[in-house]
Amino acid sequence: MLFAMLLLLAWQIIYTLGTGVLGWWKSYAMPSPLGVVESLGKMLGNGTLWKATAYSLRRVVLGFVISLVVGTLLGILISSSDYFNRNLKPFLNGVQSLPSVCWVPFAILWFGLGEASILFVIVIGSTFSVSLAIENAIRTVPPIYIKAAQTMGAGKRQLYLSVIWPAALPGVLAGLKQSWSFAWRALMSGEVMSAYVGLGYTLMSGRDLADINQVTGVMLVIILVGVLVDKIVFSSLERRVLKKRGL
Amino acid sequence: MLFAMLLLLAWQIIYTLGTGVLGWWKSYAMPSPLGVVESLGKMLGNGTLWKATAYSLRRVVLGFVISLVVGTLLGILISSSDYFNRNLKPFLNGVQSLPSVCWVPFAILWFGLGEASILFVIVIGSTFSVSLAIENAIRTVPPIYIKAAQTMGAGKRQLYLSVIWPAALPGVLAGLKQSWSFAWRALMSGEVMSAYVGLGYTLMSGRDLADINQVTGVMLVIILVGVLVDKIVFSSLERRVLKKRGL
Amino acid sequence: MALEIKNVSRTFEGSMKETLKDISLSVEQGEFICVVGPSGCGKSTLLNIIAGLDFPTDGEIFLDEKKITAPGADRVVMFQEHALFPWLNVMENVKFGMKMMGVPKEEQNRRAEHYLKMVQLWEFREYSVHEISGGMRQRTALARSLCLDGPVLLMDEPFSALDKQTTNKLRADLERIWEETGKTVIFVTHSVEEAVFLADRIVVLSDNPGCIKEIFQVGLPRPRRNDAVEFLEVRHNILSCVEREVEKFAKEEYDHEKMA
Amino acid sequence: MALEIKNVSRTFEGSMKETLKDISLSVEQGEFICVVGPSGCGKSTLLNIIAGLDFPTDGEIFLDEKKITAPGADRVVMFQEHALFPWLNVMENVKFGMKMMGVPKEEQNRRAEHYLKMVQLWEFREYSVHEISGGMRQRTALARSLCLDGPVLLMDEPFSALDKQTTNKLRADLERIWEETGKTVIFVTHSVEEAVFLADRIVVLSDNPGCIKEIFQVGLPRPRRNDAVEFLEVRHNILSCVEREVEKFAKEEYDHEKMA
Amino acid sequence: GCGSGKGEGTQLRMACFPNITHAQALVMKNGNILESKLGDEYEVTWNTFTAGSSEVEAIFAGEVDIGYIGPVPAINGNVKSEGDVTVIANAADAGAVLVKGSDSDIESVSDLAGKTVAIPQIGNTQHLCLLNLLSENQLAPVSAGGTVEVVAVENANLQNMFDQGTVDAALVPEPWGTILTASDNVDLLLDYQDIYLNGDYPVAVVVVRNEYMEEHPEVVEEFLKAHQEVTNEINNNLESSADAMISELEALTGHAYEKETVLGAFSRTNVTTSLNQEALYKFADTSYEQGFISALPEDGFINTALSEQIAADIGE
Ligand SMILES: Nc1ncnc2c1ncn2[C@@H]1O[C@H](COP(=O)(O)OP(=O)(O)OP(=O)(O)O)[C@@H](O)[C@H]1O
Ligand SMILES: Nc1ncnc2c1ncn2[C@@H]1O[C@H](COP(=O)(O)OP(=O)(O)OP(=O)(O)O)[C@@H](O)[C@H]1O
Ligand SMILES: [Mg+2]
Ligand SMILES: [Mg+2]
Repeated sequence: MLFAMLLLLAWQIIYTLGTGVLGWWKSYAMPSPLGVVESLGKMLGNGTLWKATAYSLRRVVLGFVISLVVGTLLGILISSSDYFNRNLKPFLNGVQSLPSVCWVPFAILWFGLGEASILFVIVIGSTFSVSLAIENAIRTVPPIYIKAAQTMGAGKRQLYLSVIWPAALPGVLAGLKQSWSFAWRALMSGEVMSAYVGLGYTLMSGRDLADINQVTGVMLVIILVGVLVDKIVFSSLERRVLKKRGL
Repeated sequence: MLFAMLLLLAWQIIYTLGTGVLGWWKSYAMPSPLGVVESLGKMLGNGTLWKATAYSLRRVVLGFVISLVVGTLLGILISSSDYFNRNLKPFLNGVQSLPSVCWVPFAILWFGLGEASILFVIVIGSTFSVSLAIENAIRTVPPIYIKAAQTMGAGKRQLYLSVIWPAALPGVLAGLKQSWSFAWRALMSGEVMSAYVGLGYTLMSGRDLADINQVTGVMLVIILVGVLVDKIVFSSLERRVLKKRGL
Repeated sequence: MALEIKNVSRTFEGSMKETLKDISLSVEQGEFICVVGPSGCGKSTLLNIIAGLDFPTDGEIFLDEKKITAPGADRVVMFQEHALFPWLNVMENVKFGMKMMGVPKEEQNRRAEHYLKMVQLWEFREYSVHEISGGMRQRTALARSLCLDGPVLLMDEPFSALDKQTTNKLRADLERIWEETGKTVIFVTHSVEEAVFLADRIVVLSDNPGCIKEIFQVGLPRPRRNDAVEFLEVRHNILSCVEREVEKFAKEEYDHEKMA
Repeated sequence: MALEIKNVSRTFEGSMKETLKDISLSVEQGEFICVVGPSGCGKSTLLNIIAGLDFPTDGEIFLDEKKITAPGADRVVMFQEHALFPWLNVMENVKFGMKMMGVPKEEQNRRAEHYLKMVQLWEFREYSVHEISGGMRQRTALARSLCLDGPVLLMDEPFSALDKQTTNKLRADLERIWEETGKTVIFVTHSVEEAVFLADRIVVLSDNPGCIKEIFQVGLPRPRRNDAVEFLEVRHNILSCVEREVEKFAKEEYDHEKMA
Repeated sequence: GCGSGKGEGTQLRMACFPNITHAQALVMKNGNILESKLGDEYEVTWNTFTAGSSEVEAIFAGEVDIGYIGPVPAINGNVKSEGDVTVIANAADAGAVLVKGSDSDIESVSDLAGKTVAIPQIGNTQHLCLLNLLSENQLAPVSAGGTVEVVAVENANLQNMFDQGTVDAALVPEPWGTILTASDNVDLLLDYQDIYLNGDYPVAVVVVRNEYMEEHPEVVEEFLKAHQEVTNEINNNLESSADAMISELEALTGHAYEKETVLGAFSRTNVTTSLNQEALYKFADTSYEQGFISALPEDGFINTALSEQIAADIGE
């Protein structure tokens, strides 16, 4: 909290100095804390912000869940076979580098305009990141754990569920955080594609209207959602996972 | 290689079936291997592709290197203090979720139209990912290593250089792969901002012109670069790092 | 189950020399075999190969006529380095193997309690692995492997981190369990006394390359007492055999040093 | 360096009982102290606190009048679990500490070679940690800690994974080094025989809570022989003291079991 | 911003889109016309943008001095900067058509009830035109309680969507009208002159940063002269101008247009420097009513006096 306050103060000071005394920037080119608050207030007042956030969250959560499932399976596939590991993994890394926006034509072609399209963009934007995270975490599981479980008669499925999964968990969590960010970014591209409600759409219309305060307001909302998700999901999970292991 | 060939074949078959016999798609809506090759050939012939790739690679490498430095320092900062860890880390996760495109106005405002601006977008798009990767890898370093080094008189700096860094390396590498993807994606947004040469720019102009073959061609180049970077840098580094540890 | 080790050799890639060379041994159903030898001679490697976790570069191993190719719950292993799962607590670690083998829940609890009490860790059942001492980890691993109740038990220095008194108790417990269940046990130890106390036969491995130097039949009646004259005599015989082995090894190193 | 342990207690969070309770001990410069006690009684914890890696919840420790608050190279530690760095090979691991302390390169090589030969691992100097056996890891850790040549040496069961013959050799080496350098040594072991062989004084810890039960002055002249009558006598005294301790512990557990 | 550097070389930083509605810019850039007109002591740089928003951001940041831009971003820029951006000339009029899927039963605008109509971007020129068309035909978008579903779709994706039947009609700028109507699945519904004000409305205008205008009126004047001359050139020699545009577009995008497409597009676009100010103000009003902008443009938003003067001097 204190930290956020300090940031805010610094921002106001830079704004005041930069647009006023020093004349570095035009006041309309740089967001001001007050302007952003006003813009947020307006969007909250007429309900757009709630709606946009709710829509975006639903999309990103749904998309991320699909990515988790698909990405995990793919990750397991690559880590289970040396052949796939050598051939498929670098490819995934390449595909992951593609900007989400270049999937848009394909999304429209295959899924038309609408939620399915947006979901596709999210899924394709984060799945491979999930796979890479899973694959890497699996590969760094100390072999002694796997050996131990094997000698206790663990089958392939049990090995994954009871040993590899928990052993890889800390690494997986770290990777999933990044995948979550990828999902958000893909969401933005997806929402711009077919204009409906959504934070990405609000952001882009802010840009189209040259309203830097609205852009910044939406950015803050995205950051806030990110912070909350991190605190509620990732950080708390991580803390629990690491504490148990004495890390 | 064989793998790539098979993919190509599958693609051609789907294309032929989908646009011809089954009539799912119009031939201009779906990229065809032949069309893509033609488009690539044209771009290679007039030199745009080489130039675009060279420019993009230079930008992304430079940006990524800056991200590495800044992100590493930030990552060490967060992992060294509990205060920053609790306050700054979730914030970074939020910022990382922002689409690169929303940094564009700020890039223009602060850095003008040009290489510096593009670099800024790349750096801000991947730095926090680097930090999160570093922070997480550092936090999962087994405490016994740190303890051992401390009892041998390792100072703070030595501890980081000789123990924490090598111990965290496998995790860091996994994270950096994702950061590298972030850098590429940010590059695309940066290049679209102020049109110069570059793969992102070529991609976007292909899109604007509904030239699906050009879009796909550029996508293939991006994937190829990703594959090569993965093979040459990440995978080989990883293999070396993990082999030494018997993983 | 009977175990047939046939001309097993093992050379690691990148290593200049053979770690195991031409090891052959027939172990009968219900036999208690101890393996002793200098540090680094290949005892753990041999155990790993029997467990199916490592493979011989030459030779084969048969378990009741069936060739060993993979690890399995018929050969329970207790590793030299405890190999407990850090994300489970003591009790969960002990129950892990039983879960894998589909032992019913109640039976799991019953056995876990029984063996945790035997290794004197019942009180600590809810501790995390990082919260217990080295010896406690070893005892947890022991409880885990005994719980599994497999027909073959492969143990790699299971008492190395324990004090004499605890060791004595657990050694006796192990002997009792073995007598009651008729398991086949391969037991690696660096204590000749322990070997004489427990083994039907003692295999002395030599180093460089690791091959069987001698196999002693310990004919002493059980329960054995380590202050009985016969005991001391057998111990002495084996000790001197092992000692020569170690000395040879030490001398080699020494020669090296002189030459260097 | 002299070490003054003053009323040290340690209770872990989440643990119901005190692990160490009111430990006080004055160690003179150059003294060789052995700590024995049942598994889990707090030996490693005490060593960690002296090393500055753990902190007492009560009490203080002084090293030459200076309060210990952090780890430092004046107290070299050899951990119970080898704590070698998996990204370095044997030689690099041994040289690591010297590097940290800024020992000149040549001197590093000289000492590393000397101690690696002493622990008979010179041949294996380029092996990775995962390529050497448990006992070899322990010996590498021993070489690493001896290389550092600190005034205080804290050793946690340094020979537990080694066979008797290797142990005997290294024990004698350690004694010689200690005599030559006048280090202060705190040596945790679970072998009373080893303690009697090495120690000036033996501290017997009791369990539950871990406190000092008795301190024995071992008055035997050096070099000691473990078959001398006086040796056996001292050993017997201490053993019976420790035994009572372990039995008490075992009985408690037993009572628990009966009650449960 | 960094201001416009004075000193040995005065800078002129131009902006345009790689888009044929910015015809004058393409021809100018292709022939280095500004450079030769201004001479050596002036340094001319061209920045190309693919979105009006980026161009406005660049103008706000003081990185662009004179820009070709759509009327709506021009209005936004003026409103948001409280008057720091001025429209100084027109560039092109009309240049948009309403198309429909061939299979659809749409015969007139009033048939759009219950259909899905695509526009390139929310709040842009075509969107405003469509809203006007709808209200003239007593229709309204779903978002305003009506029956017409208005969706923003990138032009490049329209062909697909017509094929799939996900959109029924679209109001598209050139050259997309030409490209789409050339395919089997799309037909013309309303031609360019029937969209709005008989085609007398701007689709691209020229804006200047006021600061720059104050510091370098001479440069702005030279530019406007070039702008007028090039406009005349295009109108007089469409064929050769089209070649110049095609080659410039290819240099910028790597994609070569068919000459037919370009000529087709110009048959629906009126390249002219004279601005129907009323149309621009009407756009602003509609934007304001629709809530796309928060205020109306400042006085002095349009200042075409110089441009008109030059047009009179040089002749149209
Ligand atoms: N982090 C911790 N949290 C809770 N309890 C702990 C923690 N670390 C150690 N203990 C407890 O402290 C006690 C003493 O542990 P310690 O490792 O000092 O024993 P030890 O005497 O070295 O035993 P061993 O001979 O088996 O190595 C044990 O009962 C252990 O459970
Ligand atoms: N992965 C490997 N690569 C190369 N050499 C190896 C590898 N694993 C083991 N070795 C070598 O094999 C030999 C035997 O190792 P092993 O662990 O079987 O010894 P051990 O008899 O169990 O010794 P200890 O009593 O010290 O545990 C050692 O010299 C070791 O260096
Ligand atoms: Mg071993
Ligand atoms: Mg201990």
